[in-house]
Amino acid sequence: MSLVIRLRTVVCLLGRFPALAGADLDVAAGEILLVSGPNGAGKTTLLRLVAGLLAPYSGEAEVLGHDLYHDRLAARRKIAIVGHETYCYDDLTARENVEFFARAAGRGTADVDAVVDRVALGDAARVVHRGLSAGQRRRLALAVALVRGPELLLLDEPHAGLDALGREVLADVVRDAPGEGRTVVMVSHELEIARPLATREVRVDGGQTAAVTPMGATMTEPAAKSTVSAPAVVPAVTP
Amino acid sequence: MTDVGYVIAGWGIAAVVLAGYSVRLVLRIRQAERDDAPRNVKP
Amino acid sequence: MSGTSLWREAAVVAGKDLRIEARARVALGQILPFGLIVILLFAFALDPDRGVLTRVAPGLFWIAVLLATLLAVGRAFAIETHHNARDGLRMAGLDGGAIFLGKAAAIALQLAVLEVVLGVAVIVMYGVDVHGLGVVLITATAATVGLAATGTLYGVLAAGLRLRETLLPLLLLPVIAPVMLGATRAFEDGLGGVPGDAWPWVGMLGVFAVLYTTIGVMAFGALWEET
Amino acid sequence: MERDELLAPIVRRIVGVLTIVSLVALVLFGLWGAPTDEVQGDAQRVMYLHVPSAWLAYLAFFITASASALFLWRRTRADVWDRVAGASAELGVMFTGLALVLGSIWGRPVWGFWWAWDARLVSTALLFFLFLGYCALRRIPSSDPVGAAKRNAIAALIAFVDVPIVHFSVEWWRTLHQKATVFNPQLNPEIHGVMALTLWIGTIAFTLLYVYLLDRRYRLAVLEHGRADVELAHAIAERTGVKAGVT
Repeated sequence: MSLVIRLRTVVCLLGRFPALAGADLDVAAGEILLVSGPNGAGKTTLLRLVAGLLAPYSGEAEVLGHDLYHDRLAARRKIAIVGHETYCYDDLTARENVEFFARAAGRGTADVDAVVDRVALGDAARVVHRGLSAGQRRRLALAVALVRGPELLLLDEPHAGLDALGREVLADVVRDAPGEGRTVVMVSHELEIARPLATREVRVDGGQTAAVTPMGATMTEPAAKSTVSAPAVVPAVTP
Repeated sequence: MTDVGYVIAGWGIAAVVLAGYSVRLVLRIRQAERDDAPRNVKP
Repeated sequence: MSGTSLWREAAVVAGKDLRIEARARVALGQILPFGLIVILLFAFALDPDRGVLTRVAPGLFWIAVLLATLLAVGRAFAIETHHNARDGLRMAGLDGGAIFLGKAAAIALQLAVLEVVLGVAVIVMYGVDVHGLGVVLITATAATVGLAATGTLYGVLAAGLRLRETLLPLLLLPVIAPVMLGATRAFEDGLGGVPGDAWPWVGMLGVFAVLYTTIGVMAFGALWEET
Repeated sequence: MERDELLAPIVRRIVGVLTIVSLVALVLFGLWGAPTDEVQGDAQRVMYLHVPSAWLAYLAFFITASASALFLWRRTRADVWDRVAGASAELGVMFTGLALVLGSIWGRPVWGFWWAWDARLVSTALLFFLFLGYCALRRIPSSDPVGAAKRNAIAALIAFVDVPIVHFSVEWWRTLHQKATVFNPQLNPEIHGVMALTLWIGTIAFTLLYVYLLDRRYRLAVLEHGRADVELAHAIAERTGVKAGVT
């Protein structure tokens, strides 16, 4: 059993500030991990580090078998992240944005159609990004991430600004992930929505992965593999 | 001596620049060493 | 990374940048008029009645192009800053060399259009005759590729940094000084002088373009990683 | 390879003493020992500083480029090269600036004007701005020290690759269209023996001074880096302390 994410006492700097100050994390394939913690705890930094967008300063960091010091590009090819921003271009339509990321990943029109359909963009697909509503933008961000068919999906506050339709779409995407061979790590404040989706929860505080809350979850089969032992890891518990 | 002004200007500027840079460098090193000393950083 | 996928990815990036330009019209609506105003202002600075303008037209043309290049490079990286698109492009999993080639090609194409319009303006307003059109076109092509390559390279070098607006000209202008020099001399030969004299300069511009394109493909990835 | 000091203390002391001795010799020879130039008059004495400065400028930038290349090459990658590159570039900019100013001061009485569009002058001026930009780039802090060092090394090499292109293009420019007027042979008569000796003394003195200042500038970079490390350790302790307080 391989680990999708493996961090050991990782320090990660934002400017001169150690946003992560010795974080440990193990995530197994097929898990749906919820990362919780107060504002400024380092949750977003943790996600951006795992995404290969930030370089670790010290410690050991491996994602999908790629070392995050030297091999970030290779890791990023298999990862998608939904951040606070859409990563999209204002002057392109929703569909054109999805198409760009699809082509960049060597995928075709069929994938674009499927994803646009999946996030229920409908007619909004033909609207330029700057004309989209907040809820549509959140779904577009999800589409842009999914179209690349990532092995690891990172969600940063995916529930913020999401409309009812978006919530449904997101819940489906997260629930389907293990079946599609996809691991999910999500950072969320809205625990009452996020917890039922997750198989395990890790708390981040002060730039470190702190206590793990054993929690009830909609257990899907692969998540049972998360019993990999590490200081900050407690296996998920079925209710 | 001819062109005395130019000779003085040339040698004077060179002296000021080189000495100025050297002195400033030494002072900055001293300052940095003083900042470091109490914390005992040297590995 | 195989050669074909490098070109395919580069085409994806160039297509994206050009499509954004087609929608937003920043190069067409702002940078081009800026270049024209510069051409106009030179006539104020140098009395148009004494024939000075005709003589120095090649130099003025390339100065206007150089200033426009600074703006075009700034714009090429500004489109990656909205909605954190830079992170999106990094997550897209594209090879650094491909992003370089794509962005440089888009800049080169925009500069080419700009040069055509400015060229016509210079011919009309400064009263310049074109003797060796072939030399002029080849010179412009080589110079434009060189400008786009160095511009993209320094654009990414400065892109993630504070003070990038002021740093970019300081870094870029000394490096492209030989392009300015070579293209101006070659234009002088191609417009009023003996077109055949231009070839050494064209050769120099070609070497410059090839050299910096190669460096760009190799080094862009490492610079792009920098936050 | 990680070094706190570039030169061993004993070597540094020797270099320091030799620098002072040779600088004193340069002053004595340059201002009194060397005879007055028959054509250029005493203004030629500025040359004893100008020529060594120009030589040091090229040497310093060559070392910046070499150190940058060594940093980029995985097998030799070490912080030493990044710091040497930065220190040398700073000194190079200083010597280039000095060479330009001194050349100008010499040119006024000898040529009759402060500045000439001479190939060497123009390319030296461009060199000055090329590496001034590099130094400005280095001063911008980064959250990723290895990434920033890599960025700086690439920038140094991109700039250095431009040096021969600048040199040849400017050379062509000034020779293709007009004959060189500035360096006509009449102004460069056979160099008197003592004059040549003085130029050599100047070159040696400036090179020694360069080596000494490079070592000192390197030391400053190490100290500043050490301070950054300490601040970081404090910041990490503080941050984890906050966490301990909460949980």
